[in-house]
Amino acid sequence: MNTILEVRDLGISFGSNQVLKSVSFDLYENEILGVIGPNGAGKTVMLNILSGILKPGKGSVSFMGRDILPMSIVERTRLGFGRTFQIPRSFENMTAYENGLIGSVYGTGATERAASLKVPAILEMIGLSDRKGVFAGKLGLIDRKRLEIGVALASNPKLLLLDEVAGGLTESEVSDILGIVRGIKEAGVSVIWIEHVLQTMLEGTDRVMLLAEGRDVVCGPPEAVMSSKEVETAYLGA
Amino acid sequence: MDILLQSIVTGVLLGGLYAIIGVGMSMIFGIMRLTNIAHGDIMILSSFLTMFFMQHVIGNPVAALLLTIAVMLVFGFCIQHFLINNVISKGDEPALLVTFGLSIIVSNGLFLIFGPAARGVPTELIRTNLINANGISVSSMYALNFVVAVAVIIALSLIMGRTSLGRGIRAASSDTLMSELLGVNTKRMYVYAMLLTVTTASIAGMLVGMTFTFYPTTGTQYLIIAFGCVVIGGMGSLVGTLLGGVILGLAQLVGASFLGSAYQQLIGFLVLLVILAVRPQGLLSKAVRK
Amino acid sequence: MISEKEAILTLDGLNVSHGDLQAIFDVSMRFPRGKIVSIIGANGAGKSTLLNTIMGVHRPTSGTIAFEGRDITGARTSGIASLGIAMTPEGSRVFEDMTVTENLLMGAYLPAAKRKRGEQFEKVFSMFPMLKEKSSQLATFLSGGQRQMLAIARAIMMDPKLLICDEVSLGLAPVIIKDIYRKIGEINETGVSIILVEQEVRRSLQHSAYSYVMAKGRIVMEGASDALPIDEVNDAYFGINRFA
Amino acid sequence: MNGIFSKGPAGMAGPAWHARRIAPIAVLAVLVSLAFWGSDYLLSIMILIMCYMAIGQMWNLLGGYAGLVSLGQQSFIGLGGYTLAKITQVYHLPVILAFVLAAVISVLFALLISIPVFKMKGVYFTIGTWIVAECLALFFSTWSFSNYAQGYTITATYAFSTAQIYLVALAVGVGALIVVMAVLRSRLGLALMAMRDNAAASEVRGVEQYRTKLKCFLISAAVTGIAGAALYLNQAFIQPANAFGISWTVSMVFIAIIGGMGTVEGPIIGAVIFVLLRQALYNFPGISMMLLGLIAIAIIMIAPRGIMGIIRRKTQFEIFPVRRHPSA
Repeated sequence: MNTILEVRDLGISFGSNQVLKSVSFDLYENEILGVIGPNGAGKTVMLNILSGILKPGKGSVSFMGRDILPMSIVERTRLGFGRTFQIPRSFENMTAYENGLIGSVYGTGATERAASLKVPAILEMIGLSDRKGVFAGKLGLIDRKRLEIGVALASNPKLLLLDEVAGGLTESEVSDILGIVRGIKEAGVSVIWIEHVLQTMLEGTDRVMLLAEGRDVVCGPPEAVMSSKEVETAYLGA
Repeated sequence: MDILLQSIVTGVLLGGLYAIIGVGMSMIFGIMRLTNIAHGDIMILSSFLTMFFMQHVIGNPVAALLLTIAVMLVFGFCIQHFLINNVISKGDEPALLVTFGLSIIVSNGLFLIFGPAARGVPTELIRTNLINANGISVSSMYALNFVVAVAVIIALSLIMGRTSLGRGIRAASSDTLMSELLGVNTKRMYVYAMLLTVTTASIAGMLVGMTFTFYPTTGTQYLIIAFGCVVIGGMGSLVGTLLGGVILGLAQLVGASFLGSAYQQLIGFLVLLVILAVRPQGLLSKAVRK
Repeated sequence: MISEKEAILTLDGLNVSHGDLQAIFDVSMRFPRGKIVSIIGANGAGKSTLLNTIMGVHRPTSGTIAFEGRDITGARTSGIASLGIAMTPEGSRVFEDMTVTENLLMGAYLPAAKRKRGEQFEKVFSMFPMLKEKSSQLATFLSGGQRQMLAIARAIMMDPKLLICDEVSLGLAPVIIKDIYRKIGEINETGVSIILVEQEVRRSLQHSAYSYVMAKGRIVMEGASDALPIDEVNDAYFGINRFA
Repeated sequence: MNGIFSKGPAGMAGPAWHARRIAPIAVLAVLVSLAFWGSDYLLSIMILIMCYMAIGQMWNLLGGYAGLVSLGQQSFIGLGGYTLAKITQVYHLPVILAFVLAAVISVLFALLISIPVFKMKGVYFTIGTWIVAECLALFFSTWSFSNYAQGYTITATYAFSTAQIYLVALAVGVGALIVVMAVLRSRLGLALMAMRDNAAASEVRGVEQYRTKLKCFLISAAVTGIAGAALYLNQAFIQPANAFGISWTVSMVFIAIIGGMGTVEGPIIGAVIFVLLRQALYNFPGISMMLLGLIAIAIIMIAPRGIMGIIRRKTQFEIFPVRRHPSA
């Protein structure tokens, strides 16, 4: 299996607070890697470093053999990074369709005309084609989460970073999302998926990594990680 | 050489005046993250008030200043309580634009009442020299400006650093929710901060009125100077404001001594632009831009 | 069930929404005077929203909140605090650019607390001797555990009747967590009612007299902490049967 | 012109669609015909409305769409005015050349000052742009090339009738509107919409903040420079203190706020109110400005989206649609 993303000894501090101490892992091509860990373990911070919002204090990240740390957020997006946010950051005063256009036009450099041909298909894939003209701010939580994925997909990502896409959703909604993410993987995209709902991780990922107290504690097949002593300790206390 | 030395001395003293103009703006920015565009006009308003009180109510300048402060406190309370407090949580822009509207209202109001003529607060100090030796002269007024500026800035620093009121204001500014959880009414703290600000603006207004002539529209000119002190010194830092004022005053007068007095203001502004572009967080601030 | 009389804080039929999204559904709770009560729930269960609503940060769409029989629904946060409710929010939120002493003085900001300031300082310093040593240091130089202690001490300075601790153990080493819980126990022994909000099930049950379990904005389980079966709480906590 | 005004929502046909296509042409025809039957007084007011609408649109493009609250747009008014004065008065060249050069000089100057002012964020940018304008005012009053503080009387004005100047102003006003519409309907407009909604998220989606904002800054400089030339063609007299005075930007800000920031229709409404109110209180300039200040504050506090915001909330009414719709 080819490694698409190589993360080594990543660390970051805010003041005296060392949020990430040392995180290393590989992501393989066309793989869904789940990242779990209790609140404050540094999961979202890690995603923010990967997508360029935060600069790490130490460590290296290479994406398809290129060092991406010096790159800006926009450069990484153009290179093939897509991401969603825990609290959806859709453009609330724009319609679902316009949100898709942004992802396509500015994520790939396509013309608006080219994008207008592609976006409807993406809305179809995430199940929003009947709500194309609805303002994102008026969409319910599940639809906004879907839209986030759609906008990220519109930029033709090679790597998709998902931050708690299943949080706050009902079980049937979660299975919808699971279906969408599986479809994304089939289209050849690699995924890093952060989630609190462990059940979702068990079903939706190829491998799971536990992040606790700023370190990668265990990483392996979902069932093995979930039933490990380390997860029990991290979540329920020693 | 004497000309240069004279420029340095006058520049430093002028910087004191600039600092007291800027210190209120610095407070408001440091505490509410608000750039008060009306700051210059509020100051000129108090220049007019002091002049008016001295001419028509009471001749004693200190008494007139106290009356001015009293009026300005009411004014400050109103603008903070009724206007700014209601928009401060809606982002930077609305509050900025409210103070912009306020600036227009105050300057045009002054124009309507007092007309376009140049005015001054009468004083003998401007005509006398404290020191006059070896070709160096120090105007009594400039010396007074500097002394008062230093005194006001020390007093403000003490209030902010040592008193319960100052702690409350600082707390409200650094973490609104936490302060509320501790029982601090943060909106009220903002009002107190504005009251401190208009008090310093009143003092600055009187000094400016004694030192220079002023018009209803002069406020904007002093706003840029105030902004300059604040930016050079680092937004929100009181001692920095004094340093900012001195640097600005020095840049103007030393520059003018080389290029001619016509360029005095232009040089000051250019120095300010360069500093804004290179170190927007201020010279003294330790903050690093992200 | 706790009777109306025993309760220091009563929530009745609370519904809270953020815009179009409802976060709290018909929550009713009673917190007995002088006891430690824990609210357990995963991230996103609605605990923070609930606390913020109690403290007047959010306004409920319906329902009432009463403190010592007095309706405080929709009151201003500083007003609620002045009645005697102290909260240490998630992440300690000490004032970074103030010294430890100044932080504590901020705790004694309200007039009633200001009068008893000397006494409270003694109490706090004897409880947390570390703070006395570091009293003139800026809070920004404290470690995570020390900050949390300072946050609790600052709340004690308010001389509260009710102390709400939101996620005090977050990101701290086990030894320090143990220490903090011991202090909370001591505070409770001086007669202060306490609400502990936690993600960690076992610890919550261990340290409280009564527990509520929240999931997806609702109370899904409640009872005396020693009577709640830990496995069932765990299942409720994860919202579903965890490994099914 | 057609292309810009006629793109209705897809699938829209019938009377409404025709109205949308015909109405702007009809309005434009009436405005042009005004030059032949309007009284000089009416025309002189229309000149002001058109010019102020143009500069209001440009401030709105920055403040309402690009998140660049500038208090320094008077730099370009002054540069435009001085270009006109210099070209016609000193070099005796045709007026049309002055308009072209006004745009070119404004853009070049905007490019130059973008180096320092784009390093400034938020309110620093706001005041920084203002200081630039103040520097220009000071510099022009000490510069022999611009005839120091005396400035120029622009005699070229007297070669034109009021109706002719009106037609120039009309071209500037309508031109500004077309530019804004073209920007908002382009890729750039899409980026602006996203940036305004959520700047951080737009960056993650690939919108380059610096470049997007710079484009707007340059476009607005060009049009404001041209409008400055038109305003001074009408005013016939230029001096540094006036040309680079903050009161130009004061009017732009009021026009945008009162009409509705971030709407295309807003500056039109705002300019009409601004000019009419000022004209009605012509003999009491202080009072009209105070009144405008009060109205602006009231609008920020009560209806932050301005008059157009109120109309939109009630009726969904839109003359100049800039939204995207999927093709059927």
